[in-house]
Amino acid sequence: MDNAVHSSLPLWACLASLLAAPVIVLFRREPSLREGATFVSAFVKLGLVLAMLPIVAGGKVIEFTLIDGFAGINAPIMFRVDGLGMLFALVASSLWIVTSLYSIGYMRGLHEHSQTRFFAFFAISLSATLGVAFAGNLLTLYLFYEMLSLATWPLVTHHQDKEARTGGRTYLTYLLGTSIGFALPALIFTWIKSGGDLSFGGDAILASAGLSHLQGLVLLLAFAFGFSKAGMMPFHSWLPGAMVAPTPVSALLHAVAVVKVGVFCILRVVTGVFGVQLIGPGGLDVGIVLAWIAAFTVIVSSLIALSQDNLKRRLAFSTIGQLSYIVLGAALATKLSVTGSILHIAAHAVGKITLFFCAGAIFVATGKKYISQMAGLGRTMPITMSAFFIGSLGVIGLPPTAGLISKFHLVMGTAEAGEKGLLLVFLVSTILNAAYFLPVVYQAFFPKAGTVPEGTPEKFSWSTVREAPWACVVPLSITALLSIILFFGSGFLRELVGQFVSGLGF
Amino acid sequence: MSEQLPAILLLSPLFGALITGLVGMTDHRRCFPILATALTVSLFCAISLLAQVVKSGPIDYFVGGWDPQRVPLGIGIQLRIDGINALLLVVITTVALLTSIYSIRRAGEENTEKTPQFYMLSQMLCVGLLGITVTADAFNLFVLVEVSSLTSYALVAMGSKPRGTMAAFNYIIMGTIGASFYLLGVGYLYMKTGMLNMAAIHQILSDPNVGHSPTVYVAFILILVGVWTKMAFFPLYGWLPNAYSYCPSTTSCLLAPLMTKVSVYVMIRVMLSVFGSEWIFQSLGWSHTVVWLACIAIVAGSVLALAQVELKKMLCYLIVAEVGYMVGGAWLANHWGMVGAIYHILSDAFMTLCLFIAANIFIKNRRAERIDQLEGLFKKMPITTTGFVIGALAMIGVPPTAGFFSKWYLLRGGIESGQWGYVVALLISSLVNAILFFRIFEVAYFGKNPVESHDAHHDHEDETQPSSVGDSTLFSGEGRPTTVIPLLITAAIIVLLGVFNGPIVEIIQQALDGMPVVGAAIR
Amino acid sequence: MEFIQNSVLPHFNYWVYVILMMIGLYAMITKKNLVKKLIGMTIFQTAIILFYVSIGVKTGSTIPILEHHAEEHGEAVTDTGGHHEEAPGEHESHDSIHAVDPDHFANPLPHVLMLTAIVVGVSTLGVALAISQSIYKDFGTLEEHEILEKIKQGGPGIDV
Amino acid sequence: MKWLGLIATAFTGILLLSATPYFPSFGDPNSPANAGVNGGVSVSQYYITETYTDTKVPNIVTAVLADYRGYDTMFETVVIFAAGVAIFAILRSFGGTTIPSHPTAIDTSVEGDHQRIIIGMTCKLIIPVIQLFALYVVAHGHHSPGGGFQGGVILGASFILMALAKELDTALARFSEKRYLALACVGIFIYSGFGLLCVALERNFLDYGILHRLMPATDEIMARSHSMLGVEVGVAFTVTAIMFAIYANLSSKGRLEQGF
Amino acid sequence: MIVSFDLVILVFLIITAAISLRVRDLLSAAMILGVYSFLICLLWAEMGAVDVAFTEAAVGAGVSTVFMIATIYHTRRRSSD
Repeated sequence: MDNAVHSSLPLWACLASLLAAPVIVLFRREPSLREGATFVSAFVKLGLVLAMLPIVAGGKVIEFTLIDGFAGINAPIMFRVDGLGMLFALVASSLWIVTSLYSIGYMRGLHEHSQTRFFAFFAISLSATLGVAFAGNLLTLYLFYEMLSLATWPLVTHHQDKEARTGGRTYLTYLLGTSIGFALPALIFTWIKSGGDLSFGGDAILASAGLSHLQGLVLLLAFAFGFSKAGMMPFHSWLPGAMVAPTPVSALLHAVAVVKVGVFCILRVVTGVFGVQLIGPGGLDVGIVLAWIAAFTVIVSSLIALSQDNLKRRLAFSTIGQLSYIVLGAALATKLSVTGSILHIAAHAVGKITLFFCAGAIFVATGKKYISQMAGLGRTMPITMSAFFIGSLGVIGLPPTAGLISKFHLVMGTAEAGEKGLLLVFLVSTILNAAYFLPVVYQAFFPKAGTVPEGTPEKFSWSTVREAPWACVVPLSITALLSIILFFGSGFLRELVGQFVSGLGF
Repeated sequence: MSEQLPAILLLSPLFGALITGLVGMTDHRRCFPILATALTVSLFCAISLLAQVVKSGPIDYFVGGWDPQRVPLGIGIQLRIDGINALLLVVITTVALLTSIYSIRRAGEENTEKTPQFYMLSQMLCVGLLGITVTADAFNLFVLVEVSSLTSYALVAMGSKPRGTMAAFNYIIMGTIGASFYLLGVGYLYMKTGMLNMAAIHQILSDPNVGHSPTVYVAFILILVGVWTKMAFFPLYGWLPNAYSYCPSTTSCLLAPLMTKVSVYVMIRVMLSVFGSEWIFQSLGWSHTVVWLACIAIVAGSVLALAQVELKKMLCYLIVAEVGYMVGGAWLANHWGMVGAIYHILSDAFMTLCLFIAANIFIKNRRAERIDQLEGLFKKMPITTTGFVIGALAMIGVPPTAGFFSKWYLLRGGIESGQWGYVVALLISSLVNAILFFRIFEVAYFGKNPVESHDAHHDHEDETQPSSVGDSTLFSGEGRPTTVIPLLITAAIIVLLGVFNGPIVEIIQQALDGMPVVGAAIR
Repeated sequence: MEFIQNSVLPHFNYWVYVILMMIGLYAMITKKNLVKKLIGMTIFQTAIILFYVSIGVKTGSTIPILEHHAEEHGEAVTDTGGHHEEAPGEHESHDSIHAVDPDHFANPLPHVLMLTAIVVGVSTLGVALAISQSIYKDFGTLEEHEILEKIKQGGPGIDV
Repeated sequence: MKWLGLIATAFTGILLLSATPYFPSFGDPNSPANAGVNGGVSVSQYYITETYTDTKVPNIVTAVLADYRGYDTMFETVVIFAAGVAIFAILRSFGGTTIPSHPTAIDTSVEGDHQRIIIGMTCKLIIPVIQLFALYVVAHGHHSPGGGFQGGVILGASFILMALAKELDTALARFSEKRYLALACVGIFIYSGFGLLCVALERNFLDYGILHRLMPATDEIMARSHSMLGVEVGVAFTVTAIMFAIYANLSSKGRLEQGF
Repeated sequence: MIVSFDLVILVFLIITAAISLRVRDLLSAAMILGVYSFLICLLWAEMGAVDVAFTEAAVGAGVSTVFMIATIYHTRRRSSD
């Protein structure tokens, strides 16, 4: 490839947090140093990612082969940074900093146990995430995907009680089960069909493999369900189950790492394995099936979210729906819809992390978990609830947040594909999104009489404000702001994504 | 001297055993240095043989100098080392060496008065296994199988557990039946071909007049059943779980990784160099049946493992399932299935070793024989559990461990030959393994009865103070360095073998070029 | 009748070996007494040896020892010592070898193999007997069903 | 179990019998095993015709056993050795309860003593003859049936007879545990030592021919013959020792005192 | 090779094998096994396998019978089947 730059930067970016893990363990007696290590590695990581940004933005890709020895598989462990990976890495590494800050506040605020383990595995998870983002072939992708599943298990089961145990079980059963049961055979089938080529560079792997319609369909679905971190129904229930984890973990799962890795993998499959031509009506026309499954997920999960009283569960189901937007966009395989999908990774990440931070902050400050208890909360926690409002706007897709940009692209892409039914799905789901978020905000600021819990002040005044610790509030403010900034500064992101999308050969 | 390496490879542990017998009788402390020296010499020989094979192709060694330039082939006994068995030699010697490190003090504790005998037997076991691997003579293979079997019967029966002795008796009966069937099969072949040398038999069998005789078919069945008994293939596995779980821990570390694997290698050797894959897959055409048997073995082994409450028993049933992997892979009748089976022999040896060492450390240090007694191990023995986790992940098939890649090749073979049942069985077993091991992880991580609600313990451990797992206590629950170090080395090997599986697979493929796996004719 | 004439009679040794082997195998599998199992094992192994030896039989042949043959040619075989008439000795023996008719001697190879098998058999028997003694020490019986019963009950020293 | 055994046995039997009609006829000199396939090389014919040229040993079985397939035989000896070590490992018990050194169970009666005397005297006469015969069998294995195994077993049997006729202790006094274990090791040492000497002289393992350099006044062929005798002696050592070891352990439950 | 001799021994072999497995007294069983070994040794000698016959006579009929009796002496003489 002529536009490839060889550099070991991706490796170091990936290792930055992995190497931090032993340091974190080493400083287990010195919480400040330990968290210092977390921060240092987080900034180093972001710095390394940013260092790669100009190269990638300049239309080049960075390649680095770590191990070239898998003769039988003919697929080295290699990194390849392109626009898609870059965007994802950028999102993940920048949000990690915020999340670290937040988790320090959260963990200290609640005097959680085993914080060392928590931070160590957090760092390892981030490494795995970046590994996925930078994966240069399907094998590397799979490898880091599995690593992420395993590294997040101790986080999900952090509380080590019965509930955590059940949640952890569901978590691993779904993730490992589907990845071994579906993704691995699909991977091997791809490998055989393509004659031993698994790399993402150049043409899509299966572009000229001569698949039949049925084979293509089965393979695509195997990948889509195999990478069940994307939360497609019917393999979604690990996500609400994993809500037992501490809130920073939920934030990590929902915004930074896990679910995004899932949809990222599906995007990779669509663009890199099949190629958009093959997915679309011009090729095997298999994308539409996936699109409808995603659409189904969107509607159903939104309806379920509407009925949830536990805030975190409501957010979880919202995530499932939002992820399916991304899958849907990818499956439609038009230029605009793929762009929208990729942008939605960033937009949803920023929005959803804000919402989770808010939920966590509310829990830290008041111990409240249920929406019905939150009436009038705007009076005591105005910053948090404002951020919550902005986050909701982002997820619904209203201005002035990044969510609008991505959703706009998605809708336009759907229109481009001429799928009127799916347009309807977008319309309905957006209404549903608004329906499950906005009442929360409305209740918080304008509670109906009689619903306000005792102890809530009658009127807002600064003296009654009892926000969560600053380490919680600052991050959520940052992310809320980020959501707005991304709206106004979306040009850069679009450029980055555009670079990538234009290389797909629409 | 380098052309004498095959002989030295075998003689070194043999002399080690003899010297142990003479010297060690008076002073038990001298046994281990002798053993370690003998095995190191062997390991060195194995590695240089591997290097030679990679560089310049298979090595033929004619014992007694009866080489074909002087006399017809098959007059003397031939040793043949190609890439596959060179790799296996390295694995056998490495495993034996690691186990010997593990046994430094354990052997003395478990058989106080009989330490020299233990070391003698384990060295003779190595002689047997190495000999089985290198020989190219069908009858010589039987003799060496008996060397390894007799020593392993004794190693199993040495323990103090009554059930172990009973298991050893069953092992003897089954082992004798297996070996006798093999011997009978060789007799049938000899009757039809007049030869005992594998290559010579192969040459004669390629003549359809001889090759299609019912006698040869029966010979093949006999050999196959014999070897299957030795490797504990599904319906014939009955002896294995008790024998391996009630024997002394050092024995189980030595036998579990090696015996079944070498038997699988014998099957592959017989298939490829005696009968030839063409004969087996094209004129016999049983590959479907055997692969289905293997599927049953895999599923049955996994399900039985799921039903166990004892850790070692569970691992034993996993061995049964793993044997199914390898038999199935070898019978997929294509190149990749065979590569996968052979690569799995190598990786499974280390995986099993890793798990057995870890399990034995658990049993020794925490008296935890049952799975539910493993609670809280992550805290108490972090290093040992790390080793265990790596072995378990390899067993599940998580990248980048060796277990993932062997499964990968096997799956490729299965998909290419269209044996979907095998593919499904493999995936089911991976999932069952995942359930099995995460059940253990959970117990080890949470404890048996986790706290009811997670509000209860928010204050029970304040991290601002030094955590309860301080430096002084962190490793206090660990086993001795002599037991933990081999475990960690094994774990490292598992990962390295996975990451650098390329060169190894290359060697296997190179060796298979000499005796290509010809697929079934009609599909 | 024809069947017997064509299939059984020319191979009667093989039929008998199969019968003996099956007797042994049946005993190994079904007998409850451990020593009986071992007796079955011995019979099983000797049956295989019988089979091998049968392969090597040639009608009208003699035992595979060349002694008398060498003497015919005037070369005393016992004369192996330090005499150093190498060239003529070599020549002599060469002559004698060319006169050796392979059909005149039984096939020696199965004999060699079976020597090994007999030795292996007795070794296995010894170890098996030792194990049965040690079982008797632990369980006080050699009957398999009683042992299994005791294991199930978990008597003293027997962990279940 | 019974039915399972019956089915398994019947199945195996039918399988084996089904191939029987295709066997070469019993005693057929032209069967593949005896004469090779389609006039190709036959190993056994080679042995019959060429043994004398190659090794100057008239007993073909001995020559094949100790030279052509000497590698097999070495491991066969290792099997025996392993059995001996195995039985030691399984059965041998040290210390524990000491039993009164005089037999009480069998013969305290006068009649028993008489029998003892008769048996004892007979054995006294017969054992030297047996041992002499055993040595003859070992030494004369080149020319007549016999060799290391047979001689070793007979020699071992003579010690067993001694133990049977008198007491185990009597035999052990002549052939103590240390001695027989050492002898077993030495036996294999001799065998593999011959092999290793060949390696040291830059020939393949067990290629005895080269040993003529070490043996005065022999050529390669005679060196083979002599070395075969050497390894047979080694085999005899091991077999003698182990046969007695097995008996000694079995007859005294591993206590090595006061067997029957 | 004398076929009639052969046949007679073979028949006796089967009989002795069956008896030694039927007899409930293990000591008798071991003795009959010795007879069996001796018969088979005769058979081999008659087949021309003198070395094998010699070994079987020494090992099978001799030593292994003694081993077996030594074990039976120290365990139980009666067998349930």
